[in-house]
Amino acid sequence: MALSPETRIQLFQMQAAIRTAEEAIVRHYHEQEMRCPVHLCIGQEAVSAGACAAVLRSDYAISHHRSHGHYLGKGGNLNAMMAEIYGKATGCSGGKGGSMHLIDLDAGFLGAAPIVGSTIPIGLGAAFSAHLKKEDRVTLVFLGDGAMESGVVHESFNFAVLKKLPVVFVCENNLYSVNSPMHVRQSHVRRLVDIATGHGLPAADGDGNDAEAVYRLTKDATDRARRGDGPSFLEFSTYRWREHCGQNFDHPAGFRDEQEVVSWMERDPISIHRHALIDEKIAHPDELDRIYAAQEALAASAIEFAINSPFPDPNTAADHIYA
Amino acid sequence: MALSPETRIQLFQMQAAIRTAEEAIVRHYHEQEMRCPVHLCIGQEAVSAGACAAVLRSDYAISHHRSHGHYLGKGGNLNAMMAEIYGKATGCSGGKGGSMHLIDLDAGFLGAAPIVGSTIPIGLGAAFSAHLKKEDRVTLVFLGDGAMESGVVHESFNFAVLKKLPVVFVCENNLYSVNSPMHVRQSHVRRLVDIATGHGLPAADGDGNDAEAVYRLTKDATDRARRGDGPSFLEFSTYRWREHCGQNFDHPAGFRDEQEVVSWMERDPISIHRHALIDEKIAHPDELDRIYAAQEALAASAIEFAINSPFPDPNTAADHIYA
Amino acid sequence: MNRQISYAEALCEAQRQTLDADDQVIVIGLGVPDPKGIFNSTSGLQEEFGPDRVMDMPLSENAMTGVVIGAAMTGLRPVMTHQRVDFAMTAMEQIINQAAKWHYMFNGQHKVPIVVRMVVGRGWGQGPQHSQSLQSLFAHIPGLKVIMPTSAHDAKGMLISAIEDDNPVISLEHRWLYGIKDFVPEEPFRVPLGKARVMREGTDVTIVSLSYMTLEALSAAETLETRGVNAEVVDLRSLRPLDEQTILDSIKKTGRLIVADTTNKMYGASAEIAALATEKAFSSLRGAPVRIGSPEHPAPTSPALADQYYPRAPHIAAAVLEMLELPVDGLRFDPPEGRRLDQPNASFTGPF
Amino acid sequence: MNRQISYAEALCEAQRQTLDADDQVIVIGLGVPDPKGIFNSTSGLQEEFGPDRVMDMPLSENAMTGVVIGAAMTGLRPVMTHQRVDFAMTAMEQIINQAAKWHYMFNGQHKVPIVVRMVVGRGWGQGPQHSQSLQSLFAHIPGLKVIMPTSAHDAKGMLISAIEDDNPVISLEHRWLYGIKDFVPEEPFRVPLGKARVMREGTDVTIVSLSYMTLEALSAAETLETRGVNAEVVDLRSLRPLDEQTILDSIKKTGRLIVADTTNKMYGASAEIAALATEKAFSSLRGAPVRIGSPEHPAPTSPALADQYYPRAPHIAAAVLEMLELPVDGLRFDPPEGRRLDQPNASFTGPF
Ligand SMILES: Cc1ncc(C[n+]2csc(CCOP(=O)(O)OP(=O)(O)O)c2C)c(N)n1
Ligand SMILES: Cc1ncc(C[n+]2csc(CCOP(=O)(O)OP(=O)(O)O)c2C)c(N)n1
Ligand SMILES: [Mg+2]
Ligand SMILES: [Mg+2]
Repeated sequence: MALSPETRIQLFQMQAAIRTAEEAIVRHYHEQEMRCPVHLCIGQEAVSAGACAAVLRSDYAISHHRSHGHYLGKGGNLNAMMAEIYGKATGCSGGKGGSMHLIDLDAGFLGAAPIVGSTIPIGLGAAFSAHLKKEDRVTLVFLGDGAMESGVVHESFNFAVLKKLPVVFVCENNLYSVNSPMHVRQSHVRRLVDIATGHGLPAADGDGNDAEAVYRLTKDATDRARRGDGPSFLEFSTYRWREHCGQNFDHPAGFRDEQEVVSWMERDPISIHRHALIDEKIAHPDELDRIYAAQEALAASAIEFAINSPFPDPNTAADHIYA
Repeated sequence: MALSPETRIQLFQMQAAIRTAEEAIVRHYHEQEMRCPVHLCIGQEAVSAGACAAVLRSDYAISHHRSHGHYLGKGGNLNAMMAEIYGKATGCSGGKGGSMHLIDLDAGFLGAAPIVGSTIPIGLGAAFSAHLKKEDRVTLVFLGDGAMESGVVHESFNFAVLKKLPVVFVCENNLYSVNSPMHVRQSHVRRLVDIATGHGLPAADGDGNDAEAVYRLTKDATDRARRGDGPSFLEFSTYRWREHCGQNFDHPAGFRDEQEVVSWMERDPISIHRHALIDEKIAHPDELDRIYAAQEALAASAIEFAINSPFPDPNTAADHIYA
Repeated sequence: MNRQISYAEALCEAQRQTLDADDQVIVIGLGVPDPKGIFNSTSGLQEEFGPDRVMDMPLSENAMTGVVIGAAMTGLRPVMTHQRVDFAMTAMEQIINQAAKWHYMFNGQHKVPIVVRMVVGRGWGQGPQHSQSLQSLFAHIPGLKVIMPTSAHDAKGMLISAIEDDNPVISLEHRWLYGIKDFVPEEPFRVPLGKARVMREGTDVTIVSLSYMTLEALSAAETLETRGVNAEVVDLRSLRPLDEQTILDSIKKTGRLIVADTTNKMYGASAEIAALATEKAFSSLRGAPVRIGSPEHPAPTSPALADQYYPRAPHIAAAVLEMLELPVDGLRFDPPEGRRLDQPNASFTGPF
Repeated sequence: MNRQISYAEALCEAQRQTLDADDQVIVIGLGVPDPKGIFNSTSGLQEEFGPDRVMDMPLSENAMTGVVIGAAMTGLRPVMTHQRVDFAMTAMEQIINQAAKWHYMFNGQHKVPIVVRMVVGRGWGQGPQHSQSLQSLFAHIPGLKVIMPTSAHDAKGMLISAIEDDNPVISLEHRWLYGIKDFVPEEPFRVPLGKARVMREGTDVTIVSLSYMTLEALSAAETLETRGVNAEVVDLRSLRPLDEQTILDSIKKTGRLIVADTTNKMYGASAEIAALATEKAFSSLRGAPVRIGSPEHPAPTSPALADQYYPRAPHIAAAVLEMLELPVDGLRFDPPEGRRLDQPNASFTGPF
């Protein structure tokens, strides 16, 4: 499937949007005004950009603790995200949630929650309701390699296959669960795609640092779902550059092998994509630089928006306990 | 692997022991003196007999709600089982447990508990401790097709493979979970062995109504475990004749298709095995009849033992809350 | 209005009428279409509404709870059933962390209109893992509503309210209630969640009871009447929201409180009722509130052990008499003729 | 005996010494060998005892709880850690139905000597799913022991007791305690489970407090002292077994009870303490017991909302003054200079 130049440039733009937003958080986090844990996805932008570009705004997506990229990829409001991280009234959850609870229902981003594995069946439930209501709507469920160890993923795969639900499980395998490498958690004889196929769930894997590859695999999977052919599982290998939670690099502190980190940083999804667009003459370097700079400006202005927004009134803390 | 005549006759004897014990329960259950739920395994005896014959008394086994066969197969005390079902002080759990909580530590039968799926990791824990302590000890974990839907089985498979634990998961696929047939619970494109292999867990399936086939597959698996080659998964297809819980047949009440029930009853594991032993001149029909009759007598005397045993003193109800 | 139906029939009727009234209602759970249909409380629903609206499910309580949460957030109104509250322990993460919190933590943007029915109970050798009454685990969690209807009338009216409610509602149903009949209107009606019910007026002592224990309390009240003691029986019905007013009003009238729960006392629901009473009606209390519950150990299986485990009407009556410093002799602790203590009635013959 | 170490170091030392003394002890949990080692409470243990005795695990809390139960029944003494109690909700089935019951339901034939450490806490934007204090869910279950050590001294002594105990022990540790130092003997020692500790003697009011709230209670007691009120502070330490005697003795002395829990009140641990007091010391009470806890909704994330969520020393002091009908003015509700309310101390800078 050949991608149109517009789509390819959009993929670049979205990756830049995610990267610049995350980098803006990095720059400001030490100020201690974003007073909640943040799980940055720098290095993994291609998955968010590629997968979300393959679906419609009316489709659903759901995520976990590391959700900034998925939220933005799906079209979530940048200002509302930053304001949420700053705990402001203008935040997408009015300050009640913070970085781990992003939501933008207008963009079909159903939400995010940090108990690993738990949003998988909830996303599946959205697909189930679309299926029962015969809506033309696909759900993307984002998960990590760590979540593949949770029992609920297995239960969810079975139900998705049983009911042929319009859902695509998008697994970002970044080799770590917090600071625990794969080999202390999963046997090397176990491949993530095999677990899916064991359940009768069609599965494929791809390069998670190649937004276009992600896009193509996700498009195939969502096309199948829309045709009524049921769920799929996609595994994308990628890598998180920064520490699990927070704004720092962790290899200087000895948490990960420096060589490993460096080798993945050399495979920066954004510069790889940039070079491809330039080499294939899809875009001029200046155009890409302009796009990047524009996203940088948006990120900066989102920070400003957040900082200038009011805190929620303490008296609203007890609002919305019950509907 | 050729089985010795002694082993083959032992397999017959054990199946007879299980069948006659269950039939004795059937005969007496309506008297309303066994005041606890019973999940009979009539029709499935070959799995219990075959799998348990392949391990040593010092090996472990653990089971679930339908555990009578596993308990007896592993060498559990028949009188103590019946007394437990009658709620007597001489029961294997002193009356505290009932049919769903059989135990015989002398026989390596670690216990049984009826929350489906939950004993799987507990059995795995026993294998883990044998592994850490470098004991030569294999654990059999019995589970049903329904348990394969629970998340905990997937988590357990991963850990078993990760640590190469000496455990054999013995799955009896009897096509039903209570009254729910497979197709409302699992997709037909999902095979139980594939789920196991998806986890990197060596798997095989076999005829669960053929005790010798069960024995051979389990022997292979336990040999591998003893060699340090890790866990295995075995699926045996078989069928439960009676209702899920209780002593009646359920097809007359329309719970299952009469034809399906009848066709499985025609494949009675005990009479198949009996005919094989006779045809291959391993045993004379009279000898087998004597064996069967002897088991019948033991079952009857176990019932008598149970009936004649005293109830536990009500004042002991609060014993053993804490160790 | 003088039609009597059983608790199970009342629950079934509530589901039938809400399924009928609202396309978004679905009913799901292990064994829901089973011919025995969750103690007959879902019988016939699949035949009537089809397998897309009334369905069985895989033995995956955890994921399936997530599935109904996600379905509820996107427009459906799922009613999920667990045949035992014990099984629902596998789904605590979804219930406590997710269902209870998505409305609040997203600042009201999501609603989670699910009902999770769970069976509690006792008797007939259910033993340690099939007869727990874990209501206090749910009642502690803000964001959940937790109910325990006692009568067939309330079972219907509260289940309709629960299904129509936009919040996650946990409904705990006692197995010994399913066969008990009551006057239940045929047309749909609502009993509000969060309201206790004065089942019997009295002036000498307030007995706040939960679920099946309300029947024991009423029977105790009759015994007490013969001894000149006038007991008020308040059926709690809802644990969260809690109807403080009805409880406090009653205590202010009687000055004495007994709380009868279906399970052990420590850190249980009965502690909350007792604490509430002393916190907010201390000056009305003429003596220490007393809790009645099972001992602090798991339920044993053998009837020889389990018979003593569950307090019954005579125990409640005895507690009241003691509280009033009246003689406690001559109470009848034996079961009625032809019945044993591990059956709700003589026609109950197990096996579950 | 005048060595001061932190709560985290004390926990680590308890594990080191039990690992050393008994080959059957193992330590397992997500991130146990992580350089940050569960808020430094497991740092260095893997290096010292090797990966067969101190280990990470898959993100499979439910199965891994079963695994440690099975391992414990067959001779090991596993210590398992969850970085948040919220995560342990996935393992409730194993904890409530299995760990708590195997000893009892098999008539004493199995022992389940496991310790499950769980982190509770507050602050710094942890929000609704990372800062719950769910102790009452465990404390309700017979068969479990449930502890909440407050001081570094007790953290060490109680963890050693817990590891040596033949029963499943749930230990809830408050995140804000890890850095706090106390005098802790170097040699192994035991603090018995099931004993409360009078942290401060007083005559006017009894404050029973849980975990971190004990520090707030002690600080409130100091404030109260300046106003002539003499508060006794009882650190509960163990929820099950519950040290009724110490609590009742104190109430009998003071006639007044305040219970300060780390979480919401309804159906919480504070209800049990209040109910116990009225049930067993009614005649000693000079006024209604009062519970102090967070409001009945999930913890919001923004400091603007969360700052009001957690009661602190001034709130406890105010409650005492009100109870004694003394003027409640002039209490200092602001945090100390250089600190915000979502940090335990100025050096705490997140992110968790
Ligand atoms: C049930 C549960 N257990 C543990 C945690 C702690 N935790 C938070 S994120 C995380 C790592 C998850 O790894 P993965 O799914 O690969 O996502 P990644 O962080 O790599 O994006 C863990 C263990 C949690 N949030 N929930
Ligand atoms: C977690 C849980 N959910 C539901 C049940 C109710 N239940 C008891 S046995 C059973 C069927 C299990 O089927 P399977 O594992 O195939 O075993 P079988 O009864 O066929 O031997 C079910 C659903 C339970 N005991 N535990
Ligand atoms: Mg990862
Ligand atoms: Mg089955």
